[in-house]
Amino acid sequence: MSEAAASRDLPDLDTFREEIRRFLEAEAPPSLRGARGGELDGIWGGRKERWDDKPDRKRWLDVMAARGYTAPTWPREYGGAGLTPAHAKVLHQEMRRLELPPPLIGFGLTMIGPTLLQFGTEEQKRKHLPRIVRGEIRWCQGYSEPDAGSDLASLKTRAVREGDHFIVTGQKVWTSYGDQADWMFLLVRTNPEAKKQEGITFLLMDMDSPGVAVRPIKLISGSSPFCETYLDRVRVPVSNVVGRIDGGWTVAKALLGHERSMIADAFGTGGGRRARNEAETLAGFARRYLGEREGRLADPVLRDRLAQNEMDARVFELTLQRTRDAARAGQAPGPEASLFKLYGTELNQRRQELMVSIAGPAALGWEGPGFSEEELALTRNWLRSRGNTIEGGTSEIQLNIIAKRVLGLPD
Amino acid sequence: MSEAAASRDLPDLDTFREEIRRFLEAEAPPSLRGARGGELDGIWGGRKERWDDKPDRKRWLDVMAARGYTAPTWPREYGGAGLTPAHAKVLHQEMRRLELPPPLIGFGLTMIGPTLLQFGTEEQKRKHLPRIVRGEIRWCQGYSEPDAGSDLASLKTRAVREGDHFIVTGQKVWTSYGDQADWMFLLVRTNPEAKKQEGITFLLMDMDSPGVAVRPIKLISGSSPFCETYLDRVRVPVSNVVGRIDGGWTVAKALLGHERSMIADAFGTGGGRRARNEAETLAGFARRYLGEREGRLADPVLRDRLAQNEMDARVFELTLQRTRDAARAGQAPGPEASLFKLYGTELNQRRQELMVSIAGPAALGWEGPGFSEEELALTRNWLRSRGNTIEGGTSEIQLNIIAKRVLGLPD
Amino acid sequence: MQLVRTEDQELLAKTAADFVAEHSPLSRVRTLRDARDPIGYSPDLWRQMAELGWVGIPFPEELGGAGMGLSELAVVMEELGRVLAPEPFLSSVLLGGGAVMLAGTDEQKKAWIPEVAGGRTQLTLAWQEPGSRHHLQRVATRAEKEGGGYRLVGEKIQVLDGTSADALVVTARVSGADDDPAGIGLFLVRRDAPGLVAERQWRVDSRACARLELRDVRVAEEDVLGEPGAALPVLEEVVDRATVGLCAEMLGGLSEAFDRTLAYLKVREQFGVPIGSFQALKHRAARMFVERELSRSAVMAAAAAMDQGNPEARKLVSLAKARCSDAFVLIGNEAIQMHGGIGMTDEHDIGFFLKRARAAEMTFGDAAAHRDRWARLSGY
Amino acid sequence: MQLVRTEDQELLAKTAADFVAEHSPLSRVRTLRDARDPIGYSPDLWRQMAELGWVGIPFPEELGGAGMGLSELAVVMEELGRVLAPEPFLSSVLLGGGAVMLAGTDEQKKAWIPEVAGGRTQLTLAWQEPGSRHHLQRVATRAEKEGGGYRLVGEKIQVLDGTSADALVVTARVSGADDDPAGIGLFLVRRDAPGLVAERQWRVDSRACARLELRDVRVAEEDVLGEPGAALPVLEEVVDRATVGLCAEMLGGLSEAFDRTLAYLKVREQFGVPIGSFQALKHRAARMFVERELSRSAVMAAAAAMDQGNPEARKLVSLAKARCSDAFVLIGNEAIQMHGGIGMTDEHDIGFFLKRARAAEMTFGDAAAHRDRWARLSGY
Repeated sequence: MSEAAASRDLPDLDTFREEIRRFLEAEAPPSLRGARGGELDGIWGGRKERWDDKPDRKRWLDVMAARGYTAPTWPREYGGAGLTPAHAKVLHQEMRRLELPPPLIGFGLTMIGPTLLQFGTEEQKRKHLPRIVRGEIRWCQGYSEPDAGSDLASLKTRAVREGDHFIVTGQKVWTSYGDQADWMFLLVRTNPEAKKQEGITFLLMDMDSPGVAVRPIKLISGSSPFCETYLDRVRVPVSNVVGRIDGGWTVAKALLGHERSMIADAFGTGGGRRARNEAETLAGFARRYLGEREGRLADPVLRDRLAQNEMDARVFELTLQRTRDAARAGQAPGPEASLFKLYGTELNQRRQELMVSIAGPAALGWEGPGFSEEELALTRNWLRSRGNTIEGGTSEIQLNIIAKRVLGLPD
Repeated sequence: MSEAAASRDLPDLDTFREEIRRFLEAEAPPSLRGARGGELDGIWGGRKERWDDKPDRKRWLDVMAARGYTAPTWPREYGGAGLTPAHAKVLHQEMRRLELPPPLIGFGLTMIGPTLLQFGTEEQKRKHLPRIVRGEIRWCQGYSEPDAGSDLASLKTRAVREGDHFIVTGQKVWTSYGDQADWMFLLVRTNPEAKKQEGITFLLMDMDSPGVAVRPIKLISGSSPFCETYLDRVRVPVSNVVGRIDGGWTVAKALLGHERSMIADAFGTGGGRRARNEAETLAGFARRYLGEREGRLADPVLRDRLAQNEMDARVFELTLQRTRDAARAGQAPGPEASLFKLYGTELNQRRQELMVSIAGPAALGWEGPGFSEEELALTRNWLRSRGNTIEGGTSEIQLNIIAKRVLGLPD
Repeated sequence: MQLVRTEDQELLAKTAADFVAEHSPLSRVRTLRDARDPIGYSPDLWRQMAELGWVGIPFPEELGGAGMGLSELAVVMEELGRVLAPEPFLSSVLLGGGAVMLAGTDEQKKAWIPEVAGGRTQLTLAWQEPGSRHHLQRVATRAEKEGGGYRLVGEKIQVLDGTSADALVVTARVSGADDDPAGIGLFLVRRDAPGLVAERQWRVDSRACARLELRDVRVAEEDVLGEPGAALPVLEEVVDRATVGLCAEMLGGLSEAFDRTLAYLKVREQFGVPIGSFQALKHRAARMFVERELSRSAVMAAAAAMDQGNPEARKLVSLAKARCSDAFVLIGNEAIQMHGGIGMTDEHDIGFFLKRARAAEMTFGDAAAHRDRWARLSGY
Repeated sequence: MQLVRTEDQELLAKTAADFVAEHSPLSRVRTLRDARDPIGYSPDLWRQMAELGWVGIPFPEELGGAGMGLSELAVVMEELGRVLAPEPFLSSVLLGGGAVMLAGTDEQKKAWIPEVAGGRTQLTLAWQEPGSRHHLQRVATRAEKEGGGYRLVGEKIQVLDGTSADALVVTARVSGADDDPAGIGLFLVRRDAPGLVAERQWRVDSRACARLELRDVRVAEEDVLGEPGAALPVLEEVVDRATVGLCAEMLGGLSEAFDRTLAYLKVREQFGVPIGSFQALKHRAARMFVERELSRSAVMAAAAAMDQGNPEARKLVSLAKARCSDAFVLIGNEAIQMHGGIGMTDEHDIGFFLKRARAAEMTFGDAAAHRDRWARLSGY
């Protein structure tokens, strides 16, 4: 069903809003209202999810999935709700009004789902998309490899064809929630003779396949959702290839586009608003450690840095808003996603460093005693923030992209 | 005469010190004692010098030149004093004791002289060195060209041989004191077919030759000692080639070595000490514009920047001292000239910017009224300092050199 | 608050860009400077700008203006800022005209604004004094009551377009110590007032300024603006509005300096390749691009907030001024560095941008001053 | 002041480097951390270091030391700092031992120093309290006179090697408000003193620290160090000397982090070439090199000045601490960034340097605190 067809079936926006309102009032578990719905609290679903102690979340997922509202704009035949963007916006507004968390989050919805809609076979779409919508399968991403890093296309994981299967051997790294996921979408090298980007294939792989081993990665800041995934002669049906064999780079790049807009989003509305809310508490934080003098924060040099940081956060938020406003007005967006990735991550690093400077020796804790929970989190957050300018495309890569694609500087 | 031979003729250091002391007491014009002897006050000599209103300077030059003390370590047969470095140091110490200015300064002594001693023919040495020692000829350097910049070897000035002469046509830029100089040493392209560095020849040229035109360059900070030099079919005898025809790059590089050590020197003892003396007055300067509060400089943020700047200057000075101490102890010098050029120039820029920040709107003057002489100088010095990281090898070039030669990073 | 230009604003920008391209090359600044032009701008171009309606943009229609906002004025001033155009928008429209609009009586407005909006009369504001830095309340000039009017004694410096203005709004103190927030008044002084000596000042950016001596200058009752003694809040509002205009000019200037440098990076060759292919320069260029984009957001937000009376407006003005100051100086410095030796010569135009960057930075408070104001306004 | 190592110092550096290479890999830090080792260092290595004479370096020969200076100790601590070696030079030799040397009577020195210099007894200094930051005079712990001795009540935090020390020099206040420069005393508290509770603290850099509770801890007359109430100048001197040692450690750490990163830049390939061939990284590496060189000069000068009683010594200590703090954090950050993802893993060693950089920065005052002290000492 085309979007136009879907929209013909839909009530007008005001009527739709009324319906949604009634539906949510009736079906949304009251215990979830007012929740903030950040990543840690998110409902990820999947085979490994244990719902025992959270029946309300399960019910919330189920009632929303039944109407396709976990993937509101996906076509109805694949389990989505077939909403227009305008209708989907109404849905989100009404959920936000009740402060309801998303009924489902994860890479299925944000990354592999849109990719399958664009590149998947009919069979792949019918098999995977409804299970994503219902939260039955949780996905992870198998792109990065230990020796590849910023040079993604230099990946080495090999897939050798044997009849109807590929035999996959290699190692993936930085697999977020690899230990929680049921399926992985991954890039493998199917033609080692071809030029770097040309011998790569995009595969879907069940994590329960024999030969898959997952090991969580500890970071300098402590435990993390990242994993290493070892693949030892894993058999993957050829029917699990998305796009063309040896043509995976096109699919991979499109998916990276989804990922970038997701990151930009994270540093976008959410990130911007978060930055602002935190800014409102940062002065309070500083006051506790530095005290006041003549009604002002006592340390004028740190005060200057604090103002700088708050102002950087505010102008960043304004720039995100400007991009959205321009897009809404149908104008070409000025600043690029690379700008947001670059500036947002560095801003967060400067903020963490500032907080460490403010807390002074109290920012040195790793575990109790003698440090408050907040202080211990401060240390970990500061260390964790060092990764922001590496993951999801290093700052160096973002600068390269801006220089080349935005400014047109020569190679 | 070899240095060893020279040193055999010389009295021991204590006796020599006595002699010098007596000589200086007797011959150094009392009016010059206590002078600071900076570049602007320097005695440059040359055919265009007008001595009328400064007979003492002329006498000081003459008595020193007569003994070869203007070029103390040069061999006696070329007009120098043939002193060992140890004896030369005694001479300088005694001059410093009476706060006497150098009897002569200029590119003859520091650049072309040492180069001729290394590469010149016997005829060239006999012709040019004594005239340098006596301050009769003032030299300038013709290296830079408008299109060359950091890529010195891409110079385009052509020299075509016609019998015993080269016919030189082209343009030189950034010729310091080109309008004051009598002779120029310059690089010309004699073989346009050869690889970039291989077709270059090092020439000596009389600035009075027909076809030479000099035009002073105005900078963003106002007038400057720099000139553009236009060369229109200037005839230069082939006997004025230093080193091999087409082999000038070797000579040029050696001379650049002399230049770098001169710049390092400028940012060295002199620069370091100057930085320190200025630091002692910087707080006073700041106090005038910002005032005091509770016995301290009133603006704590600028106070922090001021301390940072003073501390940067001090640690720079200590690093210069460490290099000298290591050299004296016969150890390999750690930091390189490039480090001093890079850091010294940026330090000066930060200092100028700080002074502008301190003076605020008072730093905006170009000419009176309403601005003090000091304020007007501040504006000009700030603007002039922007050139520090460009002239004598840009900061980018220094960073390249450090990365390649010191750190061994690959191309 | 929408951070996107309306179609009308886009049209205005286009008109301004076309006008600038046709009539106002950057070389005008050099010509006026080298001629030591006493007024430092082109009355002919000013008249044309008035005819285009730009001079009247922020004034109400009933007073001869266009009834538009700072957002529209910012669009025009950005384009003019690209070529460092010296016409007196800042001084006459925003400072002098702004003071009359915000502090004047209906009679005063009727007497002055239509003339100002039409570009026929030129005003300015004289607030800065030796040592006052960016502190608006530091006023040593005294105003003594005399009959229905006042007698002014003092010195003002760096008064924008102070030698060409037909009348000057002068801050002077009717009571209190030199640093007292209370006690400040605004007084309209006509150019031919006895006792007023205006002397042209020559600044690094060659923007026309004047030093004023006020030697017992008499101000008649009808030329007193607002309540003498209570002018500081109005003065702050006037300067905040002017700051938005200045930021728009700065945005234009830093954008132009960046564009010219970017173009140079693409054509200038060293070691056989364009210098823009060197990664270190690429990364620095990308950082400048980021600063330009952030500056643009800040300027648009400040203008919109002022137009809408947003309670956060003053903070956003400080945000814009701090950001544009730092970005303009950064880009001004990098522009020269990346141009290399030629960038240091007076013959090349790129140096004009750094000079203007510094002058603009020091006008209405530098970045540090506005960070401090942000902190105060945020309660810390 | 000569800023060049003597031959003896070079020899000492060589010996220390060889020892480190043989006995003290960086992995020791990890092993001790993962084992949650209660004392956090190797008593066996400490004994060997004492036998090599390093522990006694700054103590007089007549008290069992080597009669050398901070310059020599700095040479050794720099080499140990390269591998973040956790042995208690800072706590026992410079802080605890330093306090006894500078404040103690001849009897006290004779009783303690030979044991400390021989590595058989371990001291430390307990000065930091919750909220005291880097302010030495902020002491809330009270010392009440009781007979010839004192009774101590209070809390101390981040006491270096505080759970393994045989005795702790504790700062406590005999009079005055919590922030008063006067009224501070130094008291030797033995580990087994009733009322002393020492609890191991776990810091980000895994350097062993303790939180102390002093619940009516009695200090006998012979364990009072110096004149109670007048300790601040001595305390400052002790901490300044320790700061030089810490800076030497930091110099070692930042040098090692730089060297490892430089090596990685040469071998790690991306896009078919070593990443060290990218100009942007080259330039940043060159900047790190400059910072390392400047840091080295500052540390050598501070040590020499302290050894010679140079009147500028305190300023030079602040210079070194500010410089090393900024340089170590810069290099620690860049080291991780240039290592990329692998640098963020706990499995890779490079992260240890950034953790130590922060911990060292926050010990004895960060860069901003020392800039402020430089300004005060310079009279502004």
